[in-house]
Amino acid sequence: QGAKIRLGYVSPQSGPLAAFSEADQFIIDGFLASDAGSNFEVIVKDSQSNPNRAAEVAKELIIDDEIDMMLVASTPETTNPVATTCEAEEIPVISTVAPWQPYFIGQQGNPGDPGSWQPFDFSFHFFWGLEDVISVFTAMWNQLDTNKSVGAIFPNDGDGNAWGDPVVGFPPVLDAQGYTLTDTGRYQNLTDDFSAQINAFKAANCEIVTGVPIPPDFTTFWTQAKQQGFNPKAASIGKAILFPQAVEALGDQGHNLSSEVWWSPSHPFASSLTGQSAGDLAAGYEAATGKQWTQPIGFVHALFEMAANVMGRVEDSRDPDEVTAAIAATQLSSIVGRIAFDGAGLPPFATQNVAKTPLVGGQWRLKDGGGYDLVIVDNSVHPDIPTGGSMEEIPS
Amino acid sequence: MTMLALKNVSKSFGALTVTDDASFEVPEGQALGIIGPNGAGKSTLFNLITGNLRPDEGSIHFQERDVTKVSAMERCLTGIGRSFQIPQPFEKLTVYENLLVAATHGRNLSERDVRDDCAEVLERTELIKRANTPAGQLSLLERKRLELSRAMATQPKLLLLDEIAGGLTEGECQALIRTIKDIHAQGVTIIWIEHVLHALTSVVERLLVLDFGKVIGLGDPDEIMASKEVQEIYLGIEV
Amino acid sequence: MALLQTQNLTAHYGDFQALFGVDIELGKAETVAIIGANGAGKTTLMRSIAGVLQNDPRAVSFDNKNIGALAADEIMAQGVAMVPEGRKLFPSLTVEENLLIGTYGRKTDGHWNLKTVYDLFPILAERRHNPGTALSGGQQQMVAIGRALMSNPRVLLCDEISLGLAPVVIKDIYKAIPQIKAAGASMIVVEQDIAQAMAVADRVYCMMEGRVTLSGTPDSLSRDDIHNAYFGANH
Amino acid sequence: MAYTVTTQTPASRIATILGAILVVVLIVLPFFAGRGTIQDMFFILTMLVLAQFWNLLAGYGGLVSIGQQAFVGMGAYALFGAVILLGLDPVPSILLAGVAALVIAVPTAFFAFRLNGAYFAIGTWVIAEVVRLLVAQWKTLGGGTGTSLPRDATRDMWFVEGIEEMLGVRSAAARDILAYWLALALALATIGGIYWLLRTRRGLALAAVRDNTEAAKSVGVDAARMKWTVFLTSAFGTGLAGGLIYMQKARISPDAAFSVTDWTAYVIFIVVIGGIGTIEGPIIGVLVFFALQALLADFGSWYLMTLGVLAIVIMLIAPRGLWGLLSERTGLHLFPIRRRLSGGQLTTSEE
Amino acid sequence: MIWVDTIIQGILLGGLYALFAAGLSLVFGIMRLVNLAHGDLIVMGAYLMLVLVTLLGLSPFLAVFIAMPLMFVLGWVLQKFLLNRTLGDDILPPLLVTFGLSIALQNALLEGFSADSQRLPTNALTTASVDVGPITLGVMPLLTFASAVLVIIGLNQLFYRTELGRAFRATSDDATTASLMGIKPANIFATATGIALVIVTIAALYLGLRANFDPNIGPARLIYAFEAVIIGGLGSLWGTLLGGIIIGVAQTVGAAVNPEWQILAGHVAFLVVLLVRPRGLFPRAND
Ligand SMILES: Nc1ncnc2c1ncn2[C@@H]1O[C@H](COP(=O)(O)OP(=O)(O)OP(=O)(O)O)[C@@H](O)[C@H]1O
Ligand SMILES: Nc1ncnc2c1ncn2[C@@H]1O[C@H](COP(=O)(O)OP(=O)(O)OP(=O)(O)O)[C@@H](O)[C@H]1O
Ligand SMILES: [Mg+2]
Ligand SMILES: [Mg+2]
Repeated sequence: QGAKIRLGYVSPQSGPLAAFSEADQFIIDGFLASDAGSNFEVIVKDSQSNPNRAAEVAKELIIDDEIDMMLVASTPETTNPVATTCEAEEIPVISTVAPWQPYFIGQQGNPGDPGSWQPFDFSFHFFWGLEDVISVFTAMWNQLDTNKSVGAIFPNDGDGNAWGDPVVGFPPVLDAQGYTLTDTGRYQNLTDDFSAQINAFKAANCEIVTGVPIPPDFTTFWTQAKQQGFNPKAASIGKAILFPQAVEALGDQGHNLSSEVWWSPSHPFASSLTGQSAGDLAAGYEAATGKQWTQPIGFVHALFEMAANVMGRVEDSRDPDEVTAAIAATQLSSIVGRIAFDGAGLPPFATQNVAKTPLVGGQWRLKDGGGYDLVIVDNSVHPDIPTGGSMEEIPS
Repeated sequence: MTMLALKNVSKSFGALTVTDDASFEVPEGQALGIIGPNGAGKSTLFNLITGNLRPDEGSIHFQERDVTKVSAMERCLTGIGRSFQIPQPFEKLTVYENLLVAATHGRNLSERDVRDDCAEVLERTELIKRANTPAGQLSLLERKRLELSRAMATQPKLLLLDEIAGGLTEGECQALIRTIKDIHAQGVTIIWIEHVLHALTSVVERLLVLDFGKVIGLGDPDEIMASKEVQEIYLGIEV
Repeated sequence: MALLQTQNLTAHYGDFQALFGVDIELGKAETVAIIGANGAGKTTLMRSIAGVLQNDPRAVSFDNKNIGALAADEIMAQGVAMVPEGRKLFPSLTVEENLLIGTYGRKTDGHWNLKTVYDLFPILAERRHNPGTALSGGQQQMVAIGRALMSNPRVLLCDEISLGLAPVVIKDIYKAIPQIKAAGASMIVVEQDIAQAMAVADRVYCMMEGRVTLSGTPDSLSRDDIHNAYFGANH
Repeated sequence: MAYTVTTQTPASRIATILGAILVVVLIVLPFFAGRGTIQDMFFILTMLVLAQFWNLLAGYGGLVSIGQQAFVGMGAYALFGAVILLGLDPVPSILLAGVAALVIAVPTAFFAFRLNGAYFAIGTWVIAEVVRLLVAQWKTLGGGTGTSLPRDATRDMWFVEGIEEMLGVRSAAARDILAYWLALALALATIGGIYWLLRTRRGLALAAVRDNTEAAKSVGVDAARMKWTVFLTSAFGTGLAGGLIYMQKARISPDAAFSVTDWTAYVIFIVVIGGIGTIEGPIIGVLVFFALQALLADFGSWYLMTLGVLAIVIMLIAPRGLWGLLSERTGLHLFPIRRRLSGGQLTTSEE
Repeated sequence: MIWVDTIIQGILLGGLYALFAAGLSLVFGIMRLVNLAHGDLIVMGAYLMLVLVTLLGLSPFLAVFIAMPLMFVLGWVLQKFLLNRTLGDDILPPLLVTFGLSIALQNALLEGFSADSQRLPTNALTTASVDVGPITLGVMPLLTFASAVLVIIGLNQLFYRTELGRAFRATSDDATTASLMGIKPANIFATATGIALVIVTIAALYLGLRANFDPNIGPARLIYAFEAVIIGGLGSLWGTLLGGIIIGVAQTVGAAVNPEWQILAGHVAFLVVLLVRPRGLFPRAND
């Protein structure tokens, strides 16, 4: 076939989530320049960080641009509307950079009723899940000497509701591991005051804080916590401190904050597309843009590795059913680790649509000349990923 | 029957008392004239009667029913029609549509039912040629005529006219007088505020004099005009 | 040569034409009265002169300069102050502040200042810290006149300063006019109270329906002339 | 000779014929147009409905609301609730969406009618925020996360199978066509309904109240009831549109469904660009808005910047909108409402 | 004790909201202008200071003094050449124009600074606290509150003690009559917006020091600011402070009950106040 294979790609290039998409252009350029990439045409659409818009552009890609497959990345606010649209349109879609629970459960009609949950026919997702982040976080906390009292700030959004979910979220696991959890309830994003939470954490004598706030909210929380004399030994936070700029915004107060690490230059994986190592890819990005590497780089790259790999295994890229079958049969060693929809580490309902990638824990360390480095401090679940140090307490 | 009765009505704007303990009655079918210097509170009295303003004290009775708390809209429906001293046309509507609003809503009828009535009113007030002109484009005199026409279109039992004769030529004035006499002859009760005294006195049967919100005279027009008080305050304009 | 003059002045409110080619003149140290029925266009004329309404740039001249194109504040700065119809005090300002604001656009060392205005209307000194709107109508009118005087205008436009006031109060206010004249201002006085107007004016214009229908000195106009011009009867 | 009243003009007669042809073309559009066109048309039609109702509210009723997203969101959530929790079919649930919007419109009006002008505008905005925050606590419908329509419900939707067979298309396309036809019906009913309203004596009363409220009351117009009628009607219609829009999107979240930008700000933009206080204005406005989006949306923030600047420029140079500009120049009205009296003494010299 | 703490934290938060609202209150009070871009202007002020801080290596507390005159000029120009043309009885033109301004500004910032969240450089002061009995209060929130009070006092002095303030009030009462006093309403309005943007700069300082900002956070703050202004009553600056405090306290008390109700409680407080007093707590006599 002479015509190129058409990929649609939706990501939040503008709006509050834009930091996730900073490396998009770099990666797509690299993909198209690669051998496999030369068979593809990539049509990129901006969700403007708006779920409405994400669904709209997904439809445009399917209907006007007649794409063969959809790729989508970054937060349930982007992946879910796009995946739902593709599912309805019967177009294969691969998504990433959203924990699988908010992705999977968030697309169910009634998230509160597991009995009603159904697998998807055309939607596939690779990333880690809450169970991974919980085990990484607890492993990090276990390195410290604490009273095992945890305070949680979970917002009322896709991630927060999943993390705080009494069934699939943090509460049952922490309970099982002997932690006591103080969860005051789901606050709205862009809240200006966290005194209520801080008071509750102080009252419960929490030495650990966790949560998945958006960056401005975490800054507000953390600054107020310091102001009001609340000094936990560990703060393991998802989402808010993913990006170095967000940590730098905390001034000196970001030292030893910990976070989940999905990808880093020291991950011992290589690209199936270019053969580059993780370190090479990150270095290439830093050289090309002058910016510090960020975690989504690896996953967005892996998304295009997936596309190349899947399409390499199909006869007719325009046949959604064949493409879907090829995705389901993927066995790929990618720059983020192995991707296979074999149900490893997943509950039965999710095995069909989700593949898990490794997760480790890291801490932000203040560099001498200013700025922060992300140091991997826990690899208990994935020992193949090297650590750069061990967990330290936050200086109070 | 008493068409309208005011009992001890007072109204102030801040420190300024504009209507001061006014009481009077208008029997059905009568034409009453109101005179008084500028700012005496004549127009305010109309606003109180029509419900565009609420009195601070006292009560207003229409056809022996207390309407003090009744809204302007409902008072119109029960039969009070008015013209505004400063013409208040619906500027974007045509002259005919201005009347149509009044006739359909004021009488609660369909457009079809009132079409000929509206046209007839326009004929009587000599606005018919301007029927399809937006009211915003009318001259002042035409606006005043529109005020009268629109009030007539609601077919009121009590018609309140606020200075509609100012600035007319003698001929126009006579025509206006004829029109008002006509309406009066049909049994409509009329209250007319006017500075053009000869026009007023040729129609009304009684005259009320207002000064500083107070009723200072009420009775036969000739007697009132001859009274010393009225000579003093009102005809102060005499050179 | 006239100090202030209008030539073929027209004015519109949207589609509605309120003035049709009005010509009036005001000489130095002269007082002119403008009379006419409600809606004749007197206020519109004042507003056009004061620059509140836009007009033909050449329609108004003051001191031999065209001021028709100037904005109200610029005209005021040239020395034309207005006492607007309905007094229009600033409710958020006290009596004294209302007076002081009169000098905003024109600060001069003329006869009029806070002290001389209080001398003219002593009652205002007593009420100086009250909000302007808490005064009686006559007192409010005094504030409005005082406010206009504060800038020591060369021309003072007074729009119906007797409106809605009791005869005794009107008398009080009109008592101030000779003093204002004596301090050097020329005046245009709009009045419906013909007797008052005639008493203070050097010349009278009578308006009807947006046009000047009659003009002359008070002595030269008969009662009938005025009546006709005023009410428009017997054309 | 007796008097007669007409509203038709030669231009409007031509417009009626062209309009009828256009309607027929729109109805049969799915038989020959691609899915892209159908979806674009769905977007245009639903935005048009929202714009017409906001125009009814602000342009005719003088009620400048910036809280219409409350009704879009409420309608949408009612539809999802009816489908997911009650197991109803999505198509009839659209009616429930309208009813739900109506239900919250009543207390909203009680509150907001105490306020005027800018206070009214901000009051409605805050109320919409409150509704959004409350809905975000509705855990069974996904809370702040949002939720999707169950696939079974959308696949087995009324009429879908029929359309599949009739047009020989896949189910996804059939759903689009169904949504399009519903949107077309809603848009036609909206425009027809508003036009009808304006041609009744209530429409006259609306115009009168807008011109001069005090005078309108004095000739017997019930201004308060007009306000209620307009507010409730537009809430109902906005709710229907909200239900329909989210039936087609099949996915909802509070932030999306109660977005002040998407459902009110853009709608205001459409109405004002096109020309407020006319039926034609929103039609022109929505076409301009769509064209802009189609041309510029790929430029991300530049698109939105352009939109912002355009809003400013249009407001300054043509405050009555594009249609206002056009009809001022040409006197053209596609939906004439002016009643012209003729006959009688007018026959001799029609002015 | 927790309740006392909750209420005090709410009052301090109210100071921040009052600071957000003070400029809006000025503009809304003087010319009834509903400025939907106010929140974005605050964000822009924060970026301006960020640029100054990065380029000149200044402390934010110094940068604010350089930013103020720049913002004043911006406000003056904006009002004189754009917003003045939208004033009138109809509230739609200002709504649409400031909405256009809001999205244009947001996206221009996005183009210029990307969506990364930023923060003004912090120092020890940011997290410093003082103990008042059993309650620990942040120095920064106290400073914010104090600034809000100072801004309100300053504005009141300006309004009631200066000729300019008289002109503000007069123009606000009746622009036409004010022009008869030699006042140029267009310039008075421009000056008012200039001053409003000076206050916006102060608000931006605390916004930028307190937490992260990015080009999109303006509108979320705008609604609180409007609420504070309306609760307080049109034109009442102390009312605006009180309005901010009411919303702040409602939020912290709501959050203490359950964080789910935090923001809702602020809005509900607003609605309740308006239900009882549709013109706010301290309305002007003549509106
Ligand atoms: N809404 C209002 N607010 C404050 N004052 C008012 C109001 N309406 C009228 N007034 C004042 O009340 C007084 C009486 O006004 P009104 O219009 O009733 O007088 P009038 O007798 O009709 O005078 P005219 O002959 O000039 O029409 C005037 O001083 C006027 O300024
Ligand atoms: N703002 C306005 N908009 C529309 N028409 C107006 C406006 N102001 C005045 N008019 C009209 O212009 C005409 C002249 O009014 P103007 O106020 O100049 O009269 P006047 O002689 O001062 O009357 P009065 O004695 O009542 O003060 C009137 O018909 C009036 O209705
Ligand atoms: Mg009157
Ligand atoms: Mg006048």
